[in-house]
Amino acid sequence: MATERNSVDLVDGDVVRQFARAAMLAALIGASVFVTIPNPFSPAPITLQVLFVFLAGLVLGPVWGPISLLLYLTAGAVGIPVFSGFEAGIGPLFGATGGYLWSYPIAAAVIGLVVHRGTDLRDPAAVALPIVVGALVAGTIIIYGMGTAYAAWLLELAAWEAIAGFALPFIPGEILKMVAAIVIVRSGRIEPVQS
Amino acid sequence: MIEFQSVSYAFDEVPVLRDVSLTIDDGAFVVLAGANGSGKTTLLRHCNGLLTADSGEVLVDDTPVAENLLAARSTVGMVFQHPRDQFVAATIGADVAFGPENLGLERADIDRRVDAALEAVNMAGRETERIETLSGGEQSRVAIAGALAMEPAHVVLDEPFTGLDDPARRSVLSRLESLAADGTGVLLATHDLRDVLGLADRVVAMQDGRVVVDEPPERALEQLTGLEVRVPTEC
Amino acid sequence: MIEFQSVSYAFDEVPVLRDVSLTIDDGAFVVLAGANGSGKTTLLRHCNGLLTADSGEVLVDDTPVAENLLAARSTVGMVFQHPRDQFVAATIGADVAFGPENLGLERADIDRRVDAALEAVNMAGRETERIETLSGGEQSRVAIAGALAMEPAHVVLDEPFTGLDDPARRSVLSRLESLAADGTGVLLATHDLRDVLGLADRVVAMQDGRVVVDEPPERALEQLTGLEVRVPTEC
Amino acid sequence: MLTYNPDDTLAHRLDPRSKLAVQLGFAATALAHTSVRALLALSVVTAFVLLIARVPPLETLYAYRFALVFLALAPLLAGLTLGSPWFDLADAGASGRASYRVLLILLVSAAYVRSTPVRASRAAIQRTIPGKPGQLLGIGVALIFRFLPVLQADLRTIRDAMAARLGDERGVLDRASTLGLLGLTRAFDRADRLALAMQARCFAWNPTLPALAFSRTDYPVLVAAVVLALTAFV
Ligand SMILES: Nc1ncnc2c1ncn2[C@@H]1O[C@H](COP(=O)(O)OP(=O)(O)OP(=O)(O)O)[C@@H](O)[C@H]1O
Ligand SMILES: Nc1ncnc2c1ncn2[C@@H]1O[C@H](COP(=O)(O)OP(=O)(O)OP(=O)(O)O)[C@@H](O)[C@H]1O
Ligand SMILES: O=C(O)CCCC[C@@H]1SC[C@@H]2NC(=O)N[C@@H]21
Ligand SMILES: [Mg+2]
Ligand SMILES: [Mg+2]
Repeated sequence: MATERNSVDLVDGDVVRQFARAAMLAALIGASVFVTIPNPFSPAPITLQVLFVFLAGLVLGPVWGPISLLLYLTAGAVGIPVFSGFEAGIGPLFGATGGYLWSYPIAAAVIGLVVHRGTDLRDPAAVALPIVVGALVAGTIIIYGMGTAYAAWLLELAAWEAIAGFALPFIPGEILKMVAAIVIVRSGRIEPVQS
Repeated sequence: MIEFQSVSYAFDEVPVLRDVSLTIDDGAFVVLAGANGSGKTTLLRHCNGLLTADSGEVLVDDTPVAENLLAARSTVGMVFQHPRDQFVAATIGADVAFGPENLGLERADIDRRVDAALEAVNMAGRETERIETLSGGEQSRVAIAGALAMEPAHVVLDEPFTGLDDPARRSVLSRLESLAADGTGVLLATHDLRDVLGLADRVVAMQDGRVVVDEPPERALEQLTGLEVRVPTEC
Repeated sequence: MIEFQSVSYAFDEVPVLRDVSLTIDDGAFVVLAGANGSGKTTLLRHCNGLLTADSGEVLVDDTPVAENLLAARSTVGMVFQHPRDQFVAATIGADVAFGPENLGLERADIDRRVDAALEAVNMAGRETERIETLSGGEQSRVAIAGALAMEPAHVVLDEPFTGLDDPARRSVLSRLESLAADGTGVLLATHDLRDVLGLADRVVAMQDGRVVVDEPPERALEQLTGLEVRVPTEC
Repeated sequence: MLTYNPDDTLAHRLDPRSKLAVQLGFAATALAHTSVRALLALSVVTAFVLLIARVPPLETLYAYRFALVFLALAPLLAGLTLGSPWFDLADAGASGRASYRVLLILLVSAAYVRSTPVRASRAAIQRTIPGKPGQLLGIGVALIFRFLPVLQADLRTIRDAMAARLGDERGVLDRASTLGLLGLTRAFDRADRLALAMQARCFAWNPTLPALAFSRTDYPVLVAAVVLALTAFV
C-alpha cells in the first residue's frame, strides 16, 4: 500500500489550476455555438468561437491557450457536440470549415506569445493597446488564412472565390469580436493565474 | 492524527485564522461549530494543503502537510461545502472512481470501493446517471461518496448534511460513526449541533478565527451561548 | 396568488411532477417538504417560468406564466437552492442592486432597498466586498437579499437556510414572517420542518412528484411519517 | 443533434481505437480522390459503415444540415466566373464532386459518434497518447463532457437575464461582451473551485487507466483501416 502511494505523481497545483481553466474555456466555446447564424454571403456560419480564441490567447497565454483549443477540438472529434450547429465527430475537422478549426490553437498560441512575450503570464489589461490589437489582428490573419486556404483546396475553389466566400463576409463581425475581447480583458474582472 | 500547531492565516491581509491549535486523534469524532465567516472552511482546507498556513504548522500523522502533499491528500478525504462545481466526471460512477484511480489502484479494487461508497450514501445502482440530472441533495450525497471511496485515514467534511433528507443524513451519520469506531479520525463542520452531538467525542467552536471552545459535548454545551450555533433545545 | 393547476412535468420522459395542484394565497406562508428528488425544486422553477409545464398550467395573479414571463419574473422573487447560480455581479452591493435596477427604480430607492435587504440577512455595511471572498453561509445570505430587494409580491425560496447560522436564520425567518403579514405570498422548500413549522400557514408535502399532504401544520404533522421529512421531536 | 446512442451493433462493440483508425483511413483516401469511380467506391464503403452502426440516414443528414447547405453552396461559388460565360459548369462539377466526398467523411464520422460513448473515447486517448499529454487530453475531454451542459445553462441564464431587462435593445457589441465577460468569469470561478476539488482527490499524472481491450473482431477492422489509408496513394 505504502509503495503504491509513493509512486503516485501528483499534478502540481498551478498546473491543475491552469488546466481546469483551459478545460472550462474549451467547454465555454462549445457552449457558445448555440449562436450559429447562417451567413447569407458565405458557406460558413457566423459564430462566437473566434471571440473565445482571442480570449484563450489573451488570458491563458501561449501554452494553456492552445491547450484549451486542442481540448476543444479533441472533444468535438470524439463526439461531444461542440462545433458550429452542435455538430460533432472528426468529419467537421476535415469539412468545409475544418481549416478554421485547425487554426484556432495556432492563433491562440500566437496571440499569447505576442501579448505575454513568453510563458510567464502578464495581466493583459496592463499590456499596451497597440500590442493587443496587433496580436488579435495577427491571430485573425492566421484563422482566415488557414480557413480560406483549406476550403479552397478542399472544395476546388479559385483563390478569389474562396476569399469572397470564406473571409470577406466575416470582417465586420471580426472587428466587433476584437473590440469585445479587449473590453473583456480590460474590465479587470479576470485575473490570470500567476505561477 | 491531524494536528494544528498555532496556525494563522490571512486572506489579503485580513486575518481569518488566529493562532489555532487543535488535535484530531485517530478514531476521534470532532465537530467544528461556529457562525458564518468564523473560519471553519478555511481551517478545514489546511488539512490537506489546499491552503498553507502563514505561520504555525499542520501535521498529518506527524508529517507537516507542506512537506508531503501526497501523503496528506491521500490520507485526508475531504467533502467540500458546495459539491456542485466539484464533480470532475459526467456520471456518478466515473466521478466517485476519480480519487481511487489517481491512487493507482487495481480496477477491481476501484469498483469495490465505488460500490461501497455509493451504498453508504443510499445511491447504490445509480452509477450511470449524469450528475446534472440529480437533485441538490443527491449531488451532496455523491460528493460524500467521492471522499469515502478514497478510504482515507481521516475524513474532513464541510457541512455535509445541508440538503440531505432524513434517511440520507442518518445513513451518512451511521457510516461516519462506524468509520470513527474503526479508527478513522472525523472532523465535521456544522452550524447545527442538534444531530451530531450524540456522536461527537469533542466539540470545537470557532469565533472570529479563534478556537474558543474545545471540550467534550456536555461541557461544550455550557460554553456555546453567544457563538451563534444551534444546540439541542432542552426539553 | 400563485396557482398550480394539474401540472405535470417530465425530464427526458421521466415524470418528475405528476398532476400537481396547489394554491399560494397572498399573505400565505406555505412550506413545501419532501425527500431528496421528490420534485420540490422542479415545482418551484415553474413559478417564474424557468420550467414550463408539459400539461396543466401555472398562474401568477391569474395570468398564465407562459403568457407573460416578464410579469411572472418581476412579481415572483426566487432564491435558488444553490446561491452561486444566481450571482450576476462581482460585489455584494452591485449584485443585490441588480434586480431593482432592472425594475427601473430611482437610485435613492434602489439604495434604500439594498440596505433593507442586507439588513434582513445580517450583512449590512458589507456592500463593497467581493462575492467570491465570502464564506458559504454569507453567499447564501446575499442570494436571499437579492430576492428580497426586488420587494416581490411573492417569494419562492429553495432550502434557503442551508448554511445559514442561527442569528441569520432567525433574522431571515422574521423578515419572511413580516412580509407574509404584509400580504406577500411565501413558498419555502425544506427538508426540515423543525424551524418553520411555527410560522407556516400550510404544509405541503411531496412524494415522487405528487402532492400527498396539503394541510395546516398540526394536521400535516400527523400525516408526514414515511415522507422522510424532519419534524420537531415531541418533548 | 448527433450523439452517442446505446445499442448493440457490431460498431458499438468495436474498440474505439479501431474505429478511429477506420475514420482516419477513410478521410485520407477521400481527401486524395475526386474521380467519379473513387466516389462510387467511397459511397459503398460509407453505406456499409452506416449499416453496421445502424445510423439513421435522415436524422444524420439533418444533424449536419448546416454543413450540407454549405457544401451545396460551394459548387455554386466555384461555378461563378467574372465575365462570360458567368457560370462555368466544369468548375462547378469539380467542386461538386469535392463537396460530395466531404459529405461521405461526415457520414462515416457520424457512425463513430453514434456508436462510441465519451468514456470509451477518453480511455482510447489515455491509452494511445503516452504520458502527460494523454492524461491531460483524456481528463480534459471528460471535464468538457461534464461541464458543457452546465455552461450552456449559464449562457442561457445570462441571455435570459439580459432579455428580461430589455437587453435586446442594446447593440451587438454590448451583448457579445456581456455574454463573453459573464460567461468567462463564471467559467473561471468554477474552474478555480474545480481545481481545488481535483487536488483534494489526488489528481495525478499516472492514474489507473480506464479498461479497454481489443477483441478478435477489431483486428480485421484495423486491417481495413490500413488498406483504406493506403488507397490514398493509388
Ligand atoms: N478567498 C477569500 N478571499 C478573501 N476572504 C475570504 C476568502 N475566503 C474566505 N474569506 C473570508 O474569511 C472568513 C472565513 O471564511 P470561511 O469560509 O472560513 O467561514 P466559515 O466558517 O466556513 O463560514 P460558513 O459557515 O458561512 O461556511 C470570511 O469572513 C470570509 O469572508
Ligand atoms: N435536468 C434534469 N434532467 C433529468 N432529471 C432531472 C433534472 N433535474 C432533476 N431531475 C430529476 O428530477 C427529480 C426531482 O428533482 P428535484 O431537483 O425537483 O428534487 P428536490 O425535491 O428539489 O430534491 P432535493 O431535496 O435533493 O433538492 C430527481 O429525481 C432528479 O434526478
Ligand atoms: O464548424 C465549425 O465549428 C467551424 C466554424 C467556423 C466559423 C468561421 S470562424 C471564422 C469566421 N467567423 C465566423 O463568425 N465564422 C467563421
Ligand atoms: Mg464554510
Ligand atoms: Mg431541490
